[in-house]
Amino acid sequence: MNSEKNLPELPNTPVNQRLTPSQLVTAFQREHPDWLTEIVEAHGEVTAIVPAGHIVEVCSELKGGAETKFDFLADICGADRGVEEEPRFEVNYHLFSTTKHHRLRIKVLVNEDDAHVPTVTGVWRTANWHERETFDLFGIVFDGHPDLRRILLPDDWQGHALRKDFPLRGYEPYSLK
Amino acid sequence: MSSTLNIPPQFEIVDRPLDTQMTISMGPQHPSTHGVLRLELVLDGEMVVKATPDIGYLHTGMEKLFEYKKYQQGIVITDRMDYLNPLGNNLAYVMAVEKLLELQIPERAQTIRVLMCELQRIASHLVWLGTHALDIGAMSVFFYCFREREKILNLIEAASGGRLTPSYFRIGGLMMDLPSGFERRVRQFQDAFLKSVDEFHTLLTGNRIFQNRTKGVGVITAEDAIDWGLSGPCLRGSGVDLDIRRTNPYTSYETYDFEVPVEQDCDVWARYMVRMREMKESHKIVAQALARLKPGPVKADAPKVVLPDREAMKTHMDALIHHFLIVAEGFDVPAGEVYHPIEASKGELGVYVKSDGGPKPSRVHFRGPSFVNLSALPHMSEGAMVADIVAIIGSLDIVLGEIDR
Amino acid sequence: MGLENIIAEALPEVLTTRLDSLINWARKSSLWPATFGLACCAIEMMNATSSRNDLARFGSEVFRASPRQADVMIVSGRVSRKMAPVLRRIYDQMPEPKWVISMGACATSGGVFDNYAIVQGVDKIVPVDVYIPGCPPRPEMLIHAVMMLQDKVMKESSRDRRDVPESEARTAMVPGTLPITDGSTALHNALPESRPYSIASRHERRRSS
Amino acid sequence: MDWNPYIHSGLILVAITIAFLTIMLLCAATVLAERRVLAFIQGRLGPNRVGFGGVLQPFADFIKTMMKEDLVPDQSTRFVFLLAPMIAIVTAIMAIVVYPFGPTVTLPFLNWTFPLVIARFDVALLYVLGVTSVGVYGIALAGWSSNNKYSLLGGLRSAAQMISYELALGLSLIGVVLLSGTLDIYSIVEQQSGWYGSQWNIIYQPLGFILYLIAAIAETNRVPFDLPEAETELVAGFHTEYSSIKFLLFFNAEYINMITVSMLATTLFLGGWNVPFAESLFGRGTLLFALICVLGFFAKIMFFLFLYIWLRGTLPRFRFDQLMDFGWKFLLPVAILNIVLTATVLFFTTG
Repeated sequence: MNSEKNLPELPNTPVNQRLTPSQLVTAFQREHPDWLTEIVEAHGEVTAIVPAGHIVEVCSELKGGAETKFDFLADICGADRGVEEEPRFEVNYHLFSTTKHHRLRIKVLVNEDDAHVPTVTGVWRTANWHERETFDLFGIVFDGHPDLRRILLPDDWQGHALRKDFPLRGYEPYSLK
Repeated sequence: MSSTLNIPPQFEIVDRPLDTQMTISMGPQHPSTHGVLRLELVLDGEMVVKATPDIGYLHTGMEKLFEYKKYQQGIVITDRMDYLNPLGNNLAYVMAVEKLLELQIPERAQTIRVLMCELQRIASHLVWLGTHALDIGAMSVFFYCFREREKILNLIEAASGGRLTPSYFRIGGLMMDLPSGFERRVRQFQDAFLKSVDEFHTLLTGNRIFQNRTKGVGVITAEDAIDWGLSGPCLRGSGVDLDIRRTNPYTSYETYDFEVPVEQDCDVWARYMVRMREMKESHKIVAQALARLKPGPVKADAPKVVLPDREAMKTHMDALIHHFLIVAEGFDVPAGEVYHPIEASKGELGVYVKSDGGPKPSRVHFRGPSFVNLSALPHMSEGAMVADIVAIIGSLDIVLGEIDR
Repeated sequence: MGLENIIAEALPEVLTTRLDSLINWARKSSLWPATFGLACCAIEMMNATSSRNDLARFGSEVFRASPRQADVMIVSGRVSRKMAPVLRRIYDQMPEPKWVISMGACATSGGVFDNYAIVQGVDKIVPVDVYIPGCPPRPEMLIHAVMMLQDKVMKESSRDRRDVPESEARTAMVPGTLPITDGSTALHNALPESRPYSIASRHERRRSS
Repeated sequence: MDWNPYIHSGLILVAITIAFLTIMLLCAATVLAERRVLAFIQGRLGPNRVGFGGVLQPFADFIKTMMKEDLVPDQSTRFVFLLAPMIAIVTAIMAIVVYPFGPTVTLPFLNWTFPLVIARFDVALLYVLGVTSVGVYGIALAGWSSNNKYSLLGGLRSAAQMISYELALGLSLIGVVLLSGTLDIYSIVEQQSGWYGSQWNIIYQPLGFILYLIAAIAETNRVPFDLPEAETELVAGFHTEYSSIKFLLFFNAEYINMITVSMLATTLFLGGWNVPFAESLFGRGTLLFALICVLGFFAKIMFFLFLYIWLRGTLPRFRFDQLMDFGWKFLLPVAILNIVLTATVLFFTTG
């Protein structure tokens, strides 16, 4: 968590000379080469791909860092890349800094067989419902989540609705039992 | 006699003398949960020990539906999400797709977008004010708010043809240009509106009972608010000066002169004041947008994406072909993913669109501000009373269509 | 079972059409809706009571929060599968005579949301008297629907309308009574086997054929 | 044979019937007026389709509600569930017998002289307070017996609220009692008849009047003190599970209570049936005078009822603890202060 030590070459800069997210992430990757596997830039947005095991460290480091200061978790959303794809699922964390006003997307790729990601509810409490939603719709399990259960669909629902192999109209038409 | 009946567990009489707690299920059909929100309240007398929101009673499967619709068909679905701020939803979605397509929007279209969005923001806040006041018990404010809102709905209807579900913004511009005489009608509304805001202030702001009901209720500090991911007026009510129209400007908001209202009290009252002031700021922005409306195109110059005018279709063969292709097959969007946040009336409305190169998106996700704001309810309602819960829910300005999607 | 059923049973020959029309007149003149706002249409339903449209003129502005005192249920908006049992429960709680207005395309047929989450038409759950098209219908259309329902009420006769007392009505409890789910179902279905793509739902098969 | 006792009893029966019908009609009128006046405040029209200008609306509501299915939930305590609305309505109606709605009249030709009051007795004020406070049993029992949590909360709120405000209500009336030296409501009204209304107790007891007004609104569970049935919090409060006739009884009891407290306010503070100038214009004891006085009495009641509706259209609702604070920490001390002041002034003026 000692951000001064982590990023010595990035002193506080005036507003107009603020580092862009891509520079920040590049510096971050220099610090922790095994935490970020890839950095993608497209449409003016930066995506950092993080192995599932390191997501909590990366998030808390990015949240605490003096330059990064990603203290606001805007969103977590899952995505299904297709039934045959490997790894099949991705979890996107959209970070935002309320002081520096920059944004970053962190992407975690998980396999279908091992759809487990450590929870970041310890870093941001707002992750609670986002992770529940992702679990509900994709079946990605967030390890260590305090209250992981379905949020949108009924408790006795079968399957995970937003997976690509879940038919749009469900398995059964509705009938009152 | 009662032993033969199948008594639900929550009705069993608890024998423990010290256990004074009672669990009550508030909703999903309840007059003041703003739709079909359900709360599990653990009560100790009138005090709330724990409040657990239970959502999903309006889950519509919208995000799944997006994957089966072409890009331009998705706009219709966004209307039904936050049905108090449909133009904001339209804007967030079309801008995300435009970002993927890297389209340039003409200036007039941008100005009209700002104009309509700010009108819609006022309308959304009016519904919030009416229902919030109704929850607290002031009945007439509700009707006054709806009376004012009706005027905005008429404006939106004049422009788009729909009152509640306009689908006015299209990928690459607008559905069509504003009708003639629109500016005059907006000005008429503008002239009368400030007076009615003052009326609301007279009815509520100066009222001692209203102040007692709202001040010091539902407190969330700035630090907690950021941690819980609150956004929009709820965050600004906690003293955080954050408005995406300022921090990450879109549709040329950076060129408009407006204030971002911030209140330091962190309670229901602060959120109330922020929204009341925001209505006046939106009023200001509408005036500026009106002043800079200049004639010009309202659709981007991208014939493969934007539907051609009726006139061109009848006179140009290629326009007809484009029209046919766009309607029948849609248009391909280059592969990639974007997250586009806008400042909707309730907070940060983010749209995540992922394309795999085809005419249908691979994944569309909406970060509904109400969803996140509501998740902080258990934190805010610690030590509140039953009546406070109602006030807090009202101050969060939730819309279940957006929460459950 | 209302008072008029008791009268009808005790004195079948005394019950004239005049009494019928008096009762029907009373019923049509004060159709109290149950507050059952679901989605977008609920906003237009609220708008129907507001100054411009004023449903109160027909004596129908008394939105009763408790279904025990309501006469007509306005299903305003899409009914999700999670909400459907609740909706049925509220309907059961309403005392006879009761009517249902299905407001909007979603309540009537599922509307644009033809997917896994939405019940394709509220008439699968409760009997519907008046359907309103539109997405969402304008408040005027709701008022028109109320007037149509009034016409329908006027044509009823308590001789035909023998409302059977339903036991559900007495056992179904008013809101505040749904089972508590807090934490009880955590992770019990964490990773169910995902079914193969080829199984189309019955629903889908019907549509394609 | 002396027929007078029989005639007297017969007259009382007639009077009771007339009073009952009047109160029911007044109740219906209040229901309609509430909806119309609220609509007027909110820029709407209100019910106007049923009968001419909507005058038949309350009757339609009445018949419709009577003809609805009468549900008794299986898990309720049946006997108490049925008893509760009866307690509410009976206590509400019982209170009206002691109010004089006109002066003593002498029927021409027959030469019968009788006061326009159903029952006149010494402790009428105590009787009113006693009977109305029994009304809380109806609400509390309804809340408990329904076996519904919202009802229970509503019943509890109601019990606490009624008990707290009963105290302030009673104390706010003591000033008037000290002034007039009697508990007989008829005598209190008689004492207020005089020159152009200058004898009305409101002039000597302005503080008491305001206190009474606030406490009375709380006693009848009206906005801003309508916590027992706070629609946006407790669905329908204590009558959540009630349908059909039983709901109607609760509904009527609320409106009759409103009329009762308006009558009490009128008789104790606004001179009852006394109308300024009426005596000097028409002469005491004539039929015309009596008619004017009765009309004046009802006009004053209407004024209070309008005040109720107006408040409902304007004010938000209190929170429960604020309600209690207001009752115990403001109304009660001020009411005691009012008594002390009145007593002191009386001590020095009357010697």
